[in-house]
Amino acid sequence: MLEVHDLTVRFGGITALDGVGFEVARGEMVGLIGPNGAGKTTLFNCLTRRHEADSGTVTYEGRDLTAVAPYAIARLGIARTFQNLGLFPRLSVRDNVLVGAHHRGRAGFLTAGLRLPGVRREERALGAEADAVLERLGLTKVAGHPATGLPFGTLKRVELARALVSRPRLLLLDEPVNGLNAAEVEEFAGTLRAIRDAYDLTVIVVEHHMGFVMGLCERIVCLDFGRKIAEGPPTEVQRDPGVIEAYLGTAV
Amino acid sequence: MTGRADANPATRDAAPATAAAATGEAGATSVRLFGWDAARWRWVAAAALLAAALYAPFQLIPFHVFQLTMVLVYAVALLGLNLLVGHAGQISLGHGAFFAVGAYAAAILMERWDTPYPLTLPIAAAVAFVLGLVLGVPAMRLRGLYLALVTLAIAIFLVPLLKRFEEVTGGSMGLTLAKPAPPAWSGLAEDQWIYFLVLAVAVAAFLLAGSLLRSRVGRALHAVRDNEIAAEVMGVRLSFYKTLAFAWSAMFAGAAGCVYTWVIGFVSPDSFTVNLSITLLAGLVVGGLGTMAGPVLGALFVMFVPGISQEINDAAPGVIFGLLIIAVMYVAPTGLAGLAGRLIRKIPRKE
Amino acid sequence: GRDSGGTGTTASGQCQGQQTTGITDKSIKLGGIYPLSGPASAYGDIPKGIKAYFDYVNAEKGGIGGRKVEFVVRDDGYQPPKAVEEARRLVEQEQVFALFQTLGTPSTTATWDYTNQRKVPQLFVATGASKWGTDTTHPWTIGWQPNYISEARVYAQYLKTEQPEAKVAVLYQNDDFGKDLFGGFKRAIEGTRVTIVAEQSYEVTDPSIDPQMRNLAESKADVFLNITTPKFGSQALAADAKNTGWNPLHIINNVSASITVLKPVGFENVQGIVSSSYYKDPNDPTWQNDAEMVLYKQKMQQYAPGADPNIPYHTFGWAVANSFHKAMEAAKCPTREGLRDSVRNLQNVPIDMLLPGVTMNTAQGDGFPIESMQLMTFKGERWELFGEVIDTRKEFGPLTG
Amino acid sequence: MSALIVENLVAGYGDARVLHGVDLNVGQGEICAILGPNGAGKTTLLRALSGMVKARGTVRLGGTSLAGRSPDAVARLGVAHVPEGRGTFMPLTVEENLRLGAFVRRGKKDVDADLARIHTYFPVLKTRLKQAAGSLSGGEQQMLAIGRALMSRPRVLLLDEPSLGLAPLVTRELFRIVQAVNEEERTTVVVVEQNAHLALGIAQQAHVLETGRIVLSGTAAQIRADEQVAQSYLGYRV
Amino acid sequence: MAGFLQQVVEGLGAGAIYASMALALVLIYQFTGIVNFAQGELAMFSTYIAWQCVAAGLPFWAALALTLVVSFAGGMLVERLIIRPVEGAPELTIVIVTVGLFIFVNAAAGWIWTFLIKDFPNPFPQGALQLGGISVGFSTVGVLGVVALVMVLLYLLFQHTRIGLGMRAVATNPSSARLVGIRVGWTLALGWGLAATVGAVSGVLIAPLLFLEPNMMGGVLIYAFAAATLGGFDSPAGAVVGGVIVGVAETLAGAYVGFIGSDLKIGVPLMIILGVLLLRPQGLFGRAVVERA
Ligand SMILES: Nc1ncnc2c1ncn2[C@@H]1O[C@H](COP(=O)(O)OP(=O)(O)OP(=O)(O)O)[C@@H](O)[C@H]1O
Ligand SMILES: Nc1ncnc2c1ncn2[C@@H]1O[C@H](COP(=O)(O)OP(=O)(O)OP(=O)(O)O)[C@@H](O)[C@H]1O
Ligand SMILES: [Mg+2]
Ligand SMILES: [Mg+2]
Repeated sequence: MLEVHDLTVRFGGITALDGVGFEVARGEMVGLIGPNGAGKTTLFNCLTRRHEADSGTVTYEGRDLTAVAPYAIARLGIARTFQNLGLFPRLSVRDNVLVGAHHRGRAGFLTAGLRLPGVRREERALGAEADAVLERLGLTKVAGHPATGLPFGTLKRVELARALVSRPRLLLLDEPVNGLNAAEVEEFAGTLRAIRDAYDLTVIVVEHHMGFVMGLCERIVCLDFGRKIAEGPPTEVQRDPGVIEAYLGTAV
Repeated sequence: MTGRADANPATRDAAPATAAAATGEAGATSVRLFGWDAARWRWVAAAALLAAALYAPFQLIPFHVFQLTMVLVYAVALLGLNLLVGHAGQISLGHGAFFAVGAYAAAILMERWDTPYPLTLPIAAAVAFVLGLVLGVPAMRLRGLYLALVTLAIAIFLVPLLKRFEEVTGGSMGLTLAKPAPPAWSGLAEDQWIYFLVLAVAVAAFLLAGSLLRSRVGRALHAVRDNEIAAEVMGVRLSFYKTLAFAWSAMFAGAAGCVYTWVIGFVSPDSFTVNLSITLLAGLVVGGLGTMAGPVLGALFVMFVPGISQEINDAAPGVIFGLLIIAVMYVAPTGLAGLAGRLIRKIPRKE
Repeated sequence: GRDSGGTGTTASGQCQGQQTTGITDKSIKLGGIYPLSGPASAYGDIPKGIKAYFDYVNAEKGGIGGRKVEFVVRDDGYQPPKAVEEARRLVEQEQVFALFQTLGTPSTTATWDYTNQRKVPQLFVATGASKWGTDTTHPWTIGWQPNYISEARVYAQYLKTEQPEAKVAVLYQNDDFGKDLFGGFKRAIEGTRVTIVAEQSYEVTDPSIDPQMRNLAESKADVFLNITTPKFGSQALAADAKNTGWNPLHIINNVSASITVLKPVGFENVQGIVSSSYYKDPNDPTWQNDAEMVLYKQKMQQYAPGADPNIPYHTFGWAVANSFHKAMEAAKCPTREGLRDSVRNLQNVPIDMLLPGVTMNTAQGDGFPIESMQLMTFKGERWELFGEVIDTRKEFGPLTG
Repeated sequence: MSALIVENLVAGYGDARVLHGVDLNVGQGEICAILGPNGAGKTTLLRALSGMVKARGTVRLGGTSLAGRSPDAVARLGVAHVPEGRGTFMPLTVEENLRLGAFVRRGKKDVDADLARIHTYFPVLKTRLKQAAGSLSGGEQQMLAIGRALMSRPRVLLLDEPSLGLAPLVTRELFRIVQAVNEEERTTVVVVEQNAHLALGIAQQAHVLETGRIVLSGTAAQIRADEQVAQSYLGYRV
Repeated sequence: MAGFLQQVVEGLGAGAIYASMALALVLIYQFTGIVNFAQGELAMFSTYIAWQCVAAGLPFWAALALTLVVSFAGGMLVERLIIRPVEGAPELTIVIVTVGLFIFVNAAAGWIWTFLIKDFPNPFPQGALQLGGISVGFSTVGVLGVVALVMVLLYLLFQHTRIGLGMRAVATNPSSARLVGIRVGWTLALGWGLAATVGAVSGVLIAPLLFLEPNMMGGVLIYAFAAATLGGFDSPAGAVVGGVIVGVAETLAGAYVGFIGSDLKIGVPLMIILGVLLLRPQGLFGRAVVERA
């Protein structure tokens, strides 16, 4: 489904990604780990066209992603969450989520302004879907609340909800269980599994919470200084000396 | 005859609101009212306001009708500015220019081609829209302060430009035009007729902007305002929304400029100096950014506060006007609409 | 009624049917519109002189024909839409008898359709545009000061006789005032050997006119016509003085000819410049012992204690108020129609604050009360009038639109 | 001797009350862990201590009352707060960010020495000194925030989820550093942390906060030992 | 050629004026993160104070020193009384407060000193330097010199002092600045005080060239905005270079581009700015903001 080949990204003198390549198959759940500053978020940014790659290719469902406009990524079925939140603080939680459905709507300035029947129908349909996702993630109670002033953990879930309403096929999660306690992490892992099945998702998840990644993912890719240093099933990767040395410190 | 053709669509737009006014007033006597949610309340308030607006011209002296007309003109302009600044988060210090373009488009059409005035509205709005689109393309690349200053520059440049093309614009002497005359069947005085024309335009504009903002498009604009990067990742095409927000915003300002010409019957470069642009932005912020009531409150401020300032100190009204702007911002940092909202929310808490 | 705000009153008897709104046996209510705020606020001093005059007449002369004058001043910030609003406030809410002065061509143009429709006199508007006199469809509106075109004719006339081969460089303000005066000058030199070799305009929003002056200097013209408002007048004078390589005959228009404009530049730098005038400059020692000037200064002190009588705008206000006084007294009926007819039928009415020999004259088809000016040149610390008072009507024939 | 005494602390945002009377007593040189679920008010508690949100009740630092003081006044009294969201000065360079941590201190030499110390704690930062802090990765910014707090040589260090976004290796290292600083400089530490295991590992006392109230207090060892507690409050399996 | 160079010199003179005001704008933007519309009016007010001192018989330099002190205090006072109550409000609210302040100060100056122009003493000698057929006024040289000096001082303050660092911290993130112990209120007041002082310098430099009256700064402010935008709002050097470019471009366009003429010449710097910003949205010398998701 996704093929990353020899991807390199530089910022001035810093090489954030250095010839990274890997593949993700449909329906897989892949973990992306690596020390701070290894280039994980940068990789996500490349997949969502936030950064230009200096070299290398990214192929998604047979299509060259580097030629796609940033806003068109969502339409291709790629959605993501942000490491340090990327919400719209003044919008309600429900509206935040509805923005996720943006690319699925058709209403333009004029049709929306005139509130044509088609627009109303579309609004109702997307609204119902958003409500369903909010319900599923236990956010119904805060749906009307503006996104500022909610606890961090809740906001992370709002981001996930927003990504889900966009009906993605590939979901990129950047440190989704940040700031959750052990019980909450467990719960989240359960939710994620259920969602993956329900929505038929392929997931790449960046996380430093080893319990979560190792328990959830079928395959792990480990980056260090922008280079892939290991790839394989969790049991293998956590025993990889390179990974232990650079990232884990001790075996988990 | 032309008057009737123009009035019709507007009254159709106004119809649902008037119906709501009726139910609102009926409901006012019932006790169930306290169970209504905020959205319902807003409808009631809007409907009551509209009812009052329909009744007012028959009660007021023509001068006050004229003042209300001007409030509506400014409200439409501020509505447009609000779309851009309050909702899309792009600052413009040059909206006086679009207002002027609308005003001049109407004036030139009437003066050179004897266009019937109802026709000038769509054309003026379209001209402003296209200009907004053209300027919106470079503007889209700029942000915050830089955008504000470039738009300010546009407003400044407009004045000598209007003077330069004297054959068309009348140069610094400006153009004087006949005001729309009330059709005989209406039985209205000129001021009342113009008032209703402008009211129709204003109601249409507010309904248009209102439903625009409650839709996918409105959410996309808000998303761009709050977090561009996230918005783009969610599929919002920044260039499209920013440019169109600019163009639509310009269009409302242009429409306001057009009806301004109907009301005042005179355009000249001195009517559209930078001052106008800055006053518009100040009015909007004072009224309340990103709210529906903001443009109306802002328009009231722009219209009436200079007069009040002069009552207080006629040696230097500017001293008082400046202080009043500052004072409002102290009391209501998020604008008068925010203040009103806070006061209203206080009421149920006491019960 | 469908077209009026509150019903006006009408007179009976000889003046039957004529409007008496705003006037009783004991009072007259007038309204004026000036920029008291915003960039043009300098003109906000004019109503102070007017008020002082009316206060003086009310207190010491029993008013005008026994009627105390009430003068309501409104601020339009030099914005036409605001002027429309204020005109309507004055007419419909304040119920004034007449609009006595609206300031500025744009504000006056924005309001005159309204005043004429409502048949409200709009007197002695404070702008020198020629249309107040040439227009025939607005009988209720009339100017006062010499119109800009007439002033331009005075300078053209002067050049024709003094420097018939003059090459002229012109600086003008890019608005109705500058264009009217400049246009008038161009027309007046048509067919003569006086030529314009360079012209530069500026916007009132420009911080400085130095670049324009630099360009004009390149032309090496031998006459410099300075068509500016006070601040820019001073700047142009200073720039001319600074440039030792270019020493043209400097003609400055009346608007900027006040001593208050010249003084900051330094009197030594403005010797020999030429201008024209029609009313007395309070700063000019020539009028030190002039009876009217003495009265003016004394009454200003008494009735407008905060205001500096040396500001020429105050003097202007005093003179125009005095003109109203005379026109009102001459009215056959104490009605709006009476006043309208009176100001259109002034015959050699002397106004003491005007230069000796300058009087007010109007007639059917002549809507310019003052059309005479006198040339003057600056010597030492004062203007010296020279030549005869030039009645432009006589010299050039009546002005038409 | 108590370094930090909190009694009946009540705080919230606007009309919404978040903390309903919290008591704490942290001894000089002690590490105190605050645990609790999402939205319990842990962040709000730290904000109330450093003056970022208005609070009622008693907060005493040594002999001084902190109640009603502004955050800068509290900071000048020697309280350093690593806030939720990291509070990076985005356009400023990494070095400037670090130096700002030492803003209230005089003595360029000491500050330079401390800068060097932070470099040894977080070697990545050293290679990024002239880079705009906003361009750092999430974890690097977290290190920067902690480094900035340490630069002030605080008497009391308030850490809000310091391990957020840090790699496991760095997280462990971080807790070692906190422990070292605490031991060497007798710095009092209040740490809010989701990784209960690590936090309890270095803390002397611990409190569990739920919906704005402390529902459980004890020594770190007690809390760690009590499996029941761990299960029900922390969802934490030993 | 000499004519052309002379025009350039003329543009430099105008540019120096814009640059001096732009410096004050850049300063306040650096220290408070807002655009101050009242900056020019405060400068004008300071200039009146200097004028009043001179009129009262003080020697020029003493009057200047006194004015700078008064302006500094006045700037701090303005921050305390006018800006402090809206601290923390949305940025636009504060900008509009400065618009209110603009209107207030302008009207107040007119009320106190009337709108008649005042003659302000020129600190630099009359006359001009002759350089191969081109004359460069001593005023131009003097103004440029002072502007350059102020620029260097500001640069040093921004980049090489603790207080400058603190001020930048406050402008970028006030709540974090508080957490590291910076007295945000005082720092902002200090920023306003300094900006008012720089403004006063600029007013005193400008007044002898344009004559003093309440609207003296209105036109200059627009050009100063243009200059700061062009140079980048966070760079003192940018302000100066921007000012000079705007001044020279405007003068040359007015002189040599026939269609533009003197009425449309203001369009020229505007086009330059638009062009520059489209290529470099942060201005010539400004630093691009790094944005990370
Ligand atoms: N715009 C930029 N300019 C300069 N350097 C950058 C920029 N963006 C990222 N970097 C650098 O690139 C490196 C990779 O960053 P990235 O955010 O991808 O790391 P990460 O693997 O996500 O780390 P973390 O786990 O801490 O989030 C970092 O060292 C960062 O400092
Ligand atoms: N800025 C704010 N404005 C309004 N309410 C807020 C604000 N910050 C927090 N709250 C509310 O206060 C409550 C406690 O939040 P707090 O951030 O203190 O929780 P927490 O325990 O730190 O949670 P987390 O583990 O998610 O960080 C929450 O219900 C939240 O909605
Ligand atoms: Mg990352
Ligand atoms: Mg928290």
